[in-house]
Formats: sequence, structure tokens, C-alpha cells
Amino acid sequence: MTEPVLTLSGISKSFPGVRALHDVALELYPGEVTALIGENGAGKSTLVKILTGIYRPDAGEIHVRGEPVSLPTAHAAFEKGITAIHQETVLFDELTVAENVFLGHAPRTRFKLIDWKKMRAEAQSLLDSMGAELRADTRLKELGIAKKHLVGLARALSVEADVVIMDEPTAALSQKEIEDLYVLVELLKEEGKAILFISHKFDEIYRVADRFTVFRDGEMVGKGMIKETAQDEIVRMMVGRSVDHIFPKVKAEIGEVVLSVEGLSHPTEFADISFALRRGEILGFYGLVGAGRTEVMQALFGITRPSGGSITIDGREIAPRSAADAVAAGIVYVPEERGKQGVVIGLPIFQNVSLPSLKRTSTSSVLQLAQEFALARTYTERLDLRAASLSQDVGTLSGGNQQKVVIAKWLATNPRVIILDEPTKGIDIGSKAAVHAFMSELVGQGLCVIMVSSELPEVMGMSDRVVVMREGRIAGVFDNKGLDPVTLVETAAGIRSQAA
Amino acid sequence: MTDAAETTHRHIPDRLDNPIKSAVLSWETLLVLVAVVIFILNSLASPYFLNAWSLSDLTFNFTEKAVIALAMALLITSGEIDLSVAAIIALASTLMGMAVQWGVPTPGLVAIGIGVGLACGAFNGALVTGLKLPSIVVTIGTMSLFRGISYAILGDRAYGGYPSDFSFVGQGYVWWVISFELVLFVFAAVLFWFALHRTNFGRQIFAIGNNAVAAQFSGVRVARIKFVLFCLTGLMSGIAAVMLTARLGSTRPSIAQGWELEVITMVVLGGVNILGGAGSITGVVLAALIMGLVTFGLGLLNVPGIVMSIFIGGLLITVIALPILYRMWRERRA
Amino acid sequence: MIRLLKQREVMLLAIIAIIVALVTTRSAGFGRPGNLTAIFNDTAVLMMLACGQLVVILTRSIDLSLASNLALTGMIAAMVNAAMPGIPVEVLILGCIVVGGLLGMFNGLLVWKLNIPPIVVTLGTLTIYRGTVFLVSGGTWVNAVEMSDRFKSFTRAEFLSLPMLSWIAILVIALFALMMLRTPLGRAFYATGINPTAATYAGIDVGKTKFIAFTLAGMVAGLAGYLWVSRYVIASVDVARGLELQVVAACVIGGVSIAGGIGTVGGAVLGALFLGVINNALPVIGVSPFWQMAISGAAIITAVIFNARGERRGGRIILKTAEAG
Amino acid sequence: QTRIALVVKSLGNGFFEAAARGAEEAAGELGDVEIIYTGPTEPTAEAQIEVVNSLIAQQVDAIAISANDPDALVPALQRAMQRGITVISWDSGVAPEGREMHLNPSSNDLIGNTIIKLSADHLPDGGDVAILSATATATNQNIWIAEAEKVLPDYEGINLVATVYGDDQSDKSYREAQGLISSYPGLKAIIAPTTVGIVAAAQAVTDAGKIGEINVTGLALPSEMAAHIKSGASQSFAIWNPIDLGYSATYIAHALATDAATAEPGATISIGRVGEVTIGEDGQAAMAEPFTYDASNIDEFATIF
Ligand SMILES: Nc1ncnc2c1ncn2[C@@H]1O[C@H](COP(=O)(O)OP(=O)(O)OP(=O)(O)O)[C@@H](O)[C@H]1O
Ligand SMILES: Nc1ncnc2c1ncn2[C@@H]1O[C@H](COP(=O)(O)OP(=O)(O)OP(=O)(O)O)[C@@H](O)[C@H]1O
Ligand SMILES: [Mg+2]
Ligand SMILES: [Mg+2]
Repeated sequence: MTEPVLTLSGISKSFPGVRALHDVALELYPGEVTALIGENGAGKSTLVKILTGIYRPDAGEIHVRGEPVSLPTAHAAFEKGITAIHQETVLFDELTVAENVFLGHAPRTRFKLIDWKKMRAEAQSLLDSMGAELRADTRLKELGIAKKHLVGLARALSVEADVVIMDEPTAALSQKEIEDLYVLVELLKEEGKAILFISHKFDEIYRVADRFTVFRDGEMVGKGMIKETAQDEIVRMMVGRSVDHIFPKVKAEIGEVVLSVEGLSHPTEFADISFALRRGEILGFYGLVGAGRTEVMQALFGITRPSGGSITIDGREIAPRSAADAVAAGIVYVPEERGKQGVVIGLPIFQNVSLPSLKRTSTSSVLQLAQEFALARTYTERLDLRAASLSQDVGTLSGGNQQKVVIAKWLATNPRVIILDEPTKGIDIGSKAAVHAFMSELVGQGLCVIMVSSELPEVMGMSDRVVVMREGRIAGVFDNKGLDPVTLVETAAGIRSQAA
Repeated sequence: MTDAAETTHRHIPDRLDNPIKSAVLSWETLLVLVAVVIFILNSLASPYFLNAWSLSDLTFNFTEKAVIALAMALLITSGEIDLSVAAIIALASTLMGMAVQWGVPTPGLVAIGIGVGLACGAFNGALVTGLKLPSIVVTIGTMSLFRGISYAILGDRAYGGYPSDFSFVGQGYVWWVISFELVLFVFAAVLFWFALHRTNFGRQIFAIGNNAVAAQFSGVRVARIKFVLFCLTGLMSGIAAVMLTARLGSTRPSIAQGWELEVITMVVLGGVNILGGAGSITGVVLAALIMGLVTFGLGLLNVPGIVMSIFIGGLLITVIALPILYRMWRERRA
Repeated sequence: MIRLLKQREVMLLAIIAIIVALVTTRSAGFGRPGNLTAIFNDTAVLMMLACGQLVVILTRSIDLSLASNLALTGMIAAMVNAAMPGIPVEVLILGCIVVGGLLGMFNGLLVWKLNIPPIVVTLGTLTIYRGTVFLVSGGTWVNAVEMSDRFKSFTRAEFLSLPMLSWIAILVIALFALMMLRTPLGRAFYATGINPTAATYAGIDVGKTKFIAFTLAGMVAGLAGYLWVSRYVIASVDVARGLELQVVAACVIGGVSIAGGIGTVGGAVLGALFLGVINNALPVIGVSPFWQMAISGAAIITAVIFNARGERRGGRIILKTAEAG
Repeated sequence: QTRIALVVKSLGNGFFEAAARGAEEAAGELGDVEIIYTGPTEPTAEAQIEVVNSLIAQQVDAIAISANDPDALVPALQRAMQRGITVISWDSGVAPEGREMHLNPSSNDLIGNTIIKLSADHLPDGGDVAILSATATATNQNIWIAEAEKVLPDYEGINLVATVYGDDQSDKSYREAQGLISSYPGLKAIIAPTTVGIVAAAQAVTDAGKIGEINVTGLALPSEMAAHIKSGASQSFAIWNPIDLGYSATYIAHALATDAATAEPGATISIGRVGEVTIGEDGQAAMAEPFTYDASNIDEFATIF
């Protein structure tokens, strides 16, 4: 057996009130991919930040090639040959691609000044070698989210590194780009690099990883070779119990048309969007990342202003000019970006829940705390929220629980249509099942659901019908009976147009 | 968690911490302590301090600024700022002075002062919310613009000759040593306290200040509320203009020069987070009182105003730094 | 995008040129090279301070204490000169930079170590530094007679028909431009402002970068303190009162985003120059001085609106047809 | 003991510091008098009212004020008078309702005449002159300028081309002076009836290389102008003695506060070594004629104030 390049032992890290990591160990081997698996909040990203010099561990040792090292700064980690693609895109919108790749370690001239020419050339050749169709002197903010991830990747590869860490690298990538990434991982393996790969997607883990390590509540609970271990076993290690039905789709009674959209258009983002949504139905919206689904949903929700077309709900035409209008009409939206658009971090849970329903919990605009608490309790308990109290800052909750607060907030408004945009993105397998179960429950009660998702199994497992979008237009609408996933992928990629 | 059919849910309590305990540890308590200490120091340092008339005169040092600070507190809590308030006073006062020359009686003058304030606030609000511009730079601009218009109108002249009943607003006493200005301020403070802490409007302000995007995505009409807050700040500046003009009995374009920073200092000292999302009216009222106590107390010792401002500046930084230092000290020990 | 930024500066330069040309048609002397260099010289201090403010604003901070810092260092320089005329001016200038830098460091430390919002810190030090001028001087002025000849003449000495003051400004501007474009520190200012989290991940200490920005701004203010006192041959408590907001205005007019991360040395300098030209042009074309304030206010608002339009991105442009059209 | 408050427009101004020295001198002569020298930092009426309020609370015996605004201070000063405090104004006056009497450093028409005469003396053939004032709201400056304009026809060939305001800020005054120099190529003199303005204007003329062409004159303290008299940027300027002014104001305030005199038209009050003043019909009195300083006597006075 080869020697590990990187060995961690006894690593602990606490934040005020949270024990993120406790006495964990990890080894990374050259030319092998190690998957790090664990629920949301298990401490995976915290470990990544310790390895890249952003956090310092409270205790424990790090050995690189057998030598003990300390990583006090991000720079120190660079120098020890550790590089990472972080979970959040941590790049600079206003700077060029080249500078994003080389910020902090740019080539210098004899006078110690930044050598822009050399930097651009090196960045360009790096991007070309990755097969990324990008020009080094474009500004980052002009790129789509997927291209940004490629820049992040290029940045990670721009340093001569032995250890490459990827924290959920595929969360925002489309199918094709994910495939490209797999090829790249293979290449890195061949070059003998040690790779740490963090993901919530099991198909992916089984595809790229050689070894695995499982974290639960900040502790290491198991490790082994992927080939010798079944998925069930890993899931059991992860959550401490078994998870059965991941897509517990219960067929609901499909009723009359509730929402119908005709020819909705926007000057630059989408055109000619028409579909109908029936009572008790889950309508899936599939497409490659960047297909424009979010923009359409935000137009329904009154955030984006469409330039043409009509939205009809219960036979009444509406033209929402703000989210408040949409909510009043019965359309609510669970956004993709939880932290930025979903919850108001800084406000307690109960105030987040009551925010859109203040009219109901107050008497002539004067707050009634008792009513607010009652409302919040009803809906959060129904969703089985894990929280110490309702007065707790929502920012202290884990991502999955924050998502529940957002859903609770909307249920409290008695909506007609609920739009969920990537509802399980970055959510661990246990919480994911809960969200899916809950969607079934919603339609069971006669609501209609629009579910935007880029995950094929989720779309296939949950939707009654699927709308596929491509480059701002509807590329096809399919009934989910005997639907072949290949059809969806090819329609989304524009390889096949819908055979009517 | 996986079983949706499960009906028994775990109970989530409303709150864990004792509200009395958290009230004791609050910012307001710190301010009350500071105010009491300054009050005692003042009484020890000057034999003239503990006197009904002195204490009454003291309130004139802050009432007008504090009236604006009430509205500014709401605005800053929502994540915006208005640097043009003092310039609004100048413009409102100038136009009132102009109206006097046309023989407008007192009620008309009050209406003009308040109306001009409101219009200026609406102008700021429209630029910030309509064109989505950062409020700090917009109001640096309107600060020059509004006062500049005053200069353009008045030049080297002054307006005077305000009717005698007008002066009651700034100089009158309601009862014994209780001035009309003080009563007006207390009334406004109660109103603003209620609006911020007890109504839907106030709740929405906190939501916007913590995260305007998420608030918008929760159905809060963010632009409309911000616009209203700018109007409100303008309106209160207009009221302050009426009070100050009535107290001075004359108008020059340089009136209330430099007040914007004092008002903001008052708000920040009152514990309102300059980045938005947190604050209380009680804190602002206490901060106004503290600033009045400091300036008046040092005034009794004939300390020059500029030295007082060192005290105020130092107080601002110290009071903000103290809780942070305390927290750091506690973390280090833990 | 870089093109667009450059365009904005070219636009500002064009506006300045148009104003100069228009004023010259009214008053022939205005456009003479001699008068233009006088205006440049007159704006030198504002331009330097705008460079200092630029680095601070880039890191998502603001320094309202620059003018007070200038007044305090200027007063100290004048008093030292009055008391010990033997100290060479060069040494005095170095001393000013050090004192100004220390005052800037104090701001920076509070921002860095205690995490107090910059606007609160500098609102406090704005009054503290100004008050300290009163304390050190006892409220009196330092007058021309008390200053040594070299102290007064240093900024006036002409080289290639430009006064030393202008040369110092040019040097400071050039150094800042070089730093912003070609050194890791300069890029760190941008990175910190654009995305502090990403900056941390890239190995930049965000707090320390802010600290350095405040220190640099303080050093510039200190240098400006001597230059100001030497130029106007008077040191008093009131020196440069109200200049702090003008410096911010100059940056804003120059296209610096108050939210951090966007702005160039060229923009800030041109913004300052714009204000300088306006200030100098109004009396010349006989506009009542009482209109000055209103006009510069309107100019600031116009510039903000204009800049915001340039900054706003036009959606993500998903539709292929829209992209082509 | 009599406590007399000498309230000035703003602290940190050489002129008022000198007046305070005069007040202390008078206090020493009178014996048993305490001088409270105070004022705001910024020359605004609001700030001065706060100062007056704290003096009322301290129950001083007399307030002698140089006001930032003739009207705005009236209510506060009236309150002081109601509480039995003697109130007089000096240098820059308050409206009659707000004080018992006003001490002018000199009579306004004399000052107005002097500042024109100072420029005319060095312009035998006449020429263009301009005025650089303090803030546009400064009471006394405006009165003097008005008086100066009145006597202008008496000086043949003297042509007042502009009046600009430097706000008593060095940089603004300097810029305004520069503007005058470039806009009026034929300009022969700049008259600045304010100390900040005259110093800035002299510097601007020096820097423009116009010494000998443009004469800077007006009102200033000798210590501030010594360098410019020597360089020739200014031929001469005038000022009353601020020490005497503070001294006289103290004497008058003391006399009124101790009821040794009453403030009524025609009353004559002794002001120690300066002599005596007589209160006119308008409740005002003038101290002395302005004194002219030039190269011959500047060194003697520059060391005094
Ligand atoms: N800066 C911080 N301050 C306080 N708590 C933190 C901080 N960073 C992480 N935590 C907490 O530490 C725990 C581990 O978080 P971490 O981000 O490592 O989880 P993760 O395994 O990466 O989860 P996910 O799968 O959702 O990305 C969580 O409870 C989180 O709330
Ligand atoms: N170039 C970009 N710059 C910044 N944020 C982006 C960019 N592209 C996408 N995003 C954001 O990232 C998230 C993912 O967007 P995505 O690429 O999925 O586009 P979309 O319009 O939502 O298309 P779809 O939902 O069909 O994938 C969205 O919240 C979007 O606002
Ligand atoms: Mg993570
Ligand atoms: Mg999306």
C-alpha cells in the first residue's frame, strides 16, 4: 500500500455553541479519490477550511508527506501543495478571469510588480488545457454560473499541488459539464494527485471515488474502499439509521386547471412560455443549469417584470408587480438561494414565518406576539423543524432546517400554487427524503406544485409532468408515464426536439 | 423525519432565555448607566446643575436634533442613511422665511416647513428607491443641493420678522419648566417607539434591514417602505426646522450647519446598527439625553465646544467598543 | 468591461474639457495654460486625498476623518516649525506622513481588531482629531511670520513651470496608480471590496488589508496637512473643515462605487479635478458664489445617476436572439 | 465678586484671543472680577445659544457677546436679562431687544470709509478694486461693506468691481482671491475686511506674482500680516486694537452689572485707560478710530497682537 500524502489525526474544531469537528482523522493517497460523505452540517466544509488555512483547528495534527505542518494562512496551504475548490463560488465578479485564477500568486516581473502579460498568457493556456472555452481577459461577472465554476477549478489547478480538494463541485454544473469534470478528475489521478471529493450524490461518488470516509455530527464514523461497500451501508453510517423511500410519490387526485401561463416573454431572459398547472399536480421544470427556469419562476412571483404574455390563476388574470402581489394572488416561491433570498438571517424563526402573514397575526397593524407564535408553531411543528426555540435566530439553523422555515412561511399564507426552485440542492439524503415526502403531502391537500430541479432522478421520481427548458424557451412538455430519462437529457441539451 | 405520516411532533418552545435577564444585559441598560454616571458627575462638578431651569434649558441642546434622530433611527435600521437632514432644515427654514415676507400666518408657516421637509424627503426617497442609488452618496449630493438652494435664495441676507405666536413653538413653555419642544419630542418618541416596536410596519423595517432581498422575496414591499422612511425623515427634519426657526426667530442659509453628523452620532450611540437590522427607540432617546447631559454639563464648566466634541466622539467609540471588548475577553477566557 | 471603465474616465475628462472650453469663451484667461496649471495646483490636495479615500472605499470602508487628520498634522507641522525653524522641511514632511499614518492606523486598528463599522469609527475620530487640534494649539493660529521661509516656499518652488505642490501630487497619484495596478497589495484592495470571503480564501487578510488602507489614507492626509499649511500659510482649528465629504464626492463623481471593489485612481483624480474646475470656473463666469453649493450638489447627483447606469448589468441574456440583437 | 462672560463668535481666532487678554487686563484693574472667556467652536448662532444657556444656568453677572447672528440670539439673551443678567454686545452686534447696549469697535461709517481710503491712498490715479468678505451672513462685515459703498463716490476713479465671500476659510478665500485676480486683469486692490480673508488674499497675490500690481488691504491683526507688509503684498491695513476692545467691553459690562452706570442714551461710561464712551440714541457706542499699520510701525505691534 502506498503512503498517504496527507494525514490528519485528532482534529477538533468548535465554534461558539457548535462543535463542528471532534477528533477526526483522514488520509489521502496519491492517485486516488477519497470521497468525504456526511449529512448537512456534518463538518465536511469545516475540514476543508482547516486544510486550506482558513480556520485553525483547536486540536490535532496535520502531516504532509509524513512531516508535521501547521497551516496558519491560506498562503501556507498553497505552499504545502494543498488547493481547493470551495463549496461557495469564492471568486471576484469585477476582475478578469485571468486575475481570478492568479489572485494572490500572480507572476511577477524583476521589480516584483505583477506581470499582467505573463499572467494572461498562463491563464489562457491553463483554461485551454482544461478544454474550457473561456477567454482569460473577460470579466468574471459576464460568465454564467457553470463557467464560473470552471474558473474556480482553473484557480485550484493554477498552483502546483499534490492535494486537490473539491467541495460539492458538481452542485451547480450541468450534465455535460459534470462529465467533463469526471474526465478532469481522471487526469488528475493519473498525474498522481491525491483528491478529496465531497458530494451528496451517490451515483457520482460510486463513479469517481476509490475510498470513502463518513462523518456524522463532526465525528468520523467509518471509512473504507468504495468498491467493497454497498450504498445502504454508507447511508446507515451517515444518518445512523436506514433511509427507505427517497421518492415517496403518492398519486394525488388531479383536478381542474389552477394556473395557466400564456406566451410569457422577457426581452433578454425567456420567450414564449406557456403551460398549465392543475390542482394536485407536481409539474417538474427540467433543464440544464442556466436554462432560465429561475427567471420564469421569478416572473410568476412578481420579481422579474415580463414584457408580454399573461398569467391566469383560477380564471383571473393577474400581473404581479411585486412579490407581495403574487402572494396575495396565491403564488408563493421557495427560492434557490436560501441564505440570500429565502430566510431573513438576523430575525428569529417565528418572525420569519409570520413575515408574509403579518396582516393576519395583527389587529389593525399592531403586532400580536401570541398569535405570531401560534402561527409559527403550527407550521414549523408540522414540518418537524429541528430548533431549540422559536425565538432563535434563523441563521443558527442548518441549511435543511432553514428550508423548512421558508416552506412554513409560505404554507401559513394558504397559497394556491407553490414553486420550489431546486428545493433539495445541497441537502443531504435524509432531509431530501423529508422534502419529497412533504411535496406529496402538499399536493394531497389540493395545492399545486412547480418543482424546478436539475437532478434527473428527482424530476423523474416526483413529477406528474415535466416541462423542459432550453436557452430561455420551452423545449418540450412530457407526461411522466413511461418517460425515458434520455429523452429529457437530450431535449434539454438540444440534441432532440420534442416529437410532438 | 422520513415518515410524513407521523403525527406526533416534537414541541418547540417560544423562547428559552429569560426576557428579564436579556433586558438587564441590553444596550439600553448600558446607556442608562452612562446617563446616570454623567448626571451624578454633573451634579458634583457644578453647583448650578441641579436646578429645574438648568435641567429645562438642557433639553434645548438636543430636542430638535433628537426629533430627527427618531426618524433617522428607523431609516438606518432599514439599512439606509440620510446625510441631508440639516440641509433640509436650511431649505425649509428659508422657504418659511420667504413666506413670512408674503404675510403668511403661523399655521401656514408650520405647514410650509413640514411640507418642504416632506418634499425633500420624497426627493431623496425617489432617487434611492426609484433609481436604486446608494443613499449615502445621493444624500451627500442633496445635502449640497438643498443648502445650496437656500444660499441661492438668501445670499447674504437673513429672513426675520416671524409672527410672535410662531415663536411659541420654539420658545414656549407648556407648564412651568416644561417646554413645548420637550413635549413635542416626548410625544414623537412615544409614537416612533410604537411604530418601530409594536406594528407590522416596524417589523418589516427590521426585516428589510437584516436582508432586503429576502424581505422582498417574503412579500414585503421594500421600495415602498424605504420611500416612506425617507419621507418620514424629511418630515421630521421639517418639524425640526419649524422648531429651530421659531426658537431662533431668524433664518440664515448656514442654519443647523453640521447637524447631520450629530444626529447620526446620536442614533449610533443609541445602539442602532449602522449597517441596519437592529436598533431601538429607547436607546436613541437615551443617547439624546446623554448628549444633552454631556454638552450642558461641560458647558457649565465652560469647556469649549470642540473639547466637548472630543468627549462625544470618544464616548461613541468607547460605548460601541465596550461590548465588543467584553465579548472578546469572555471568549478568550472560555 | 475594462473598455467601459476607461470610457467613463474619458467621458469625465471630456466633460471637464467642455467646461473649460465653455468658460474660456466667456473669459479668455480661463483656458490659458497658466490658469489651468493654477487650477491643477489648487486641486492637488483634493486629488491626493481622493487617492487615499479611494483605497479605503475600495475595501468597503469609508474614512470621514481625513480632513481632521489633515488639520491636526498641519497644525503640528506648523507648531514644530515655529518652535524649531532649524528642522529641515524634508524631515518635517516625513514627520507629517508618519503622524498622519499613525492617526490612520488608529482608525484601521479599531476597524480591524474590534470590527467596528468604519463609518462609526471615523465619525468618532473626525471630532476627536479636530478637537485635538484645538487642544495642541490652545485655539491660537500659527501665522505666516512664525513660519520659516523654507517652510513656506517649499511648495511654491517651480520646476518646469509647475509648483512643487503639483509635482508632489503627481508623484502621489503615480505611486497610487502603480500600487493599484501592479502590486499584490493594490489588487488585494480590490479583492477585499469585491468579495471579502473570496479574498480570505485567496490568502488575503481582509481586516489587515483594511488596516493598511486606512494607514495609507492617513499618510496621504498627513502629507496633505503640511502642504495645506504651507500653501495657505496659516494653521488653525478650522483648516479644511468640511473637506471630508468633498473627498467622498470626488470619488463618487469619479465612478468609485461606495459599495467597494469598483474604482480607479484615474477616476478619483478626475472626480477631484472636476470639482476643482467647477469651483474655479464659477467666480470667473460671474455666477453668484451663492449658487456654487447648489451646482456642485446637482453635479454629484448627476454623476451618481450616470455611474449607476454604467454599473448596472443588463441581465444575464439567456435568449440567443436577444444576444444577437 | 462679579463674573463677566466674554462670549465670542468662535474660539481659536487670534482677534478674540487678543480681546480676551484685554478683558483679563481690565479684570485685574477692577479687582474682584472673574472673566469667563467662552464661545462655540463653529461660528453659528445655534452653538452660541447653547453657550448662552449654560451661562444663564451659571448665573453669571454679565454677558458681553460678539454675536454670530443679530436676531437669532435675541430670545436667549432676553431670557438672560429676565434672570437679572446684564447683557451687552460688542464687535458684532445683537438687535436692540436682545441687549442693553452695543459697543462698536469704531463707528461703522468710519470703518467703511477707512477700508476704501486704505486702497485709495495708494491709487492716486484710481483703478479697479474688489472686496473679499467673510461669510455672507457676517453682520458687521455687511454693515461695513454697505458703508464703504456709500462713501465710494467720494473717491474719484475708485471703481468697486466685485464683492466675493471666502467664508472665513483659508482655502475658499484663497480661491476667491485667485478668481478675482484672473477675472479682473486690471485689478489694483483687494479689500478684505476680515483677518482670514486678508491673509489668504495676500498669499494669493504673492503666489500670482502680482506684488506691486495688486495691493491687499483691509482689516487684520498686525501679527498675521507682518510677513505680507514686509513682502509688499500689502501696503497698509487697519484695525482697532482688539485688546482695547475686550478691555472696554469688560469695563462697560462691569459698570452696568454693578449699577455704577445705566444703559440709556446719552449716558457716559468710563472705560479705564481707553477713556470713555457715550451711548448714542440707537443704544450704541463707538470705542475709537481704526488705527492704520504699515511698514513703519508693523514690527512694533506684530509682537503685541
Ligand atoms: N463560521 C462558523 N461559525 C459558526 N458555526 C459554523 C461556522 N462554520 C460552520 N459552522 C457550523 O459547523 C457545522 C459544520 O458545518 P460545515 O459547513 O462544515 O458542514 P458541511 O458538512 O459542509 O455541510 P453541507 O453538506 O451542508 O455543506 C455546522 O453546524 C455549521 O453550522
Ligand atoms: N452569471 C451569473 N452570475 C451570478 N449569478 C448567477 C449567474 N448565473 C446564474 N446565477 C445565479 O445562480 C443561480 C443558478 O442560476 P442558473 O444558472 O440555474 O440559472 P437559472 O436562470 O436559474 O436557470 P435554471 O434555473 O434553468 O438553471 C441563480 O440563482 C442565478 O441567479
Ligand atoms: Mg459544506
Ligand atoms: Mg435556477
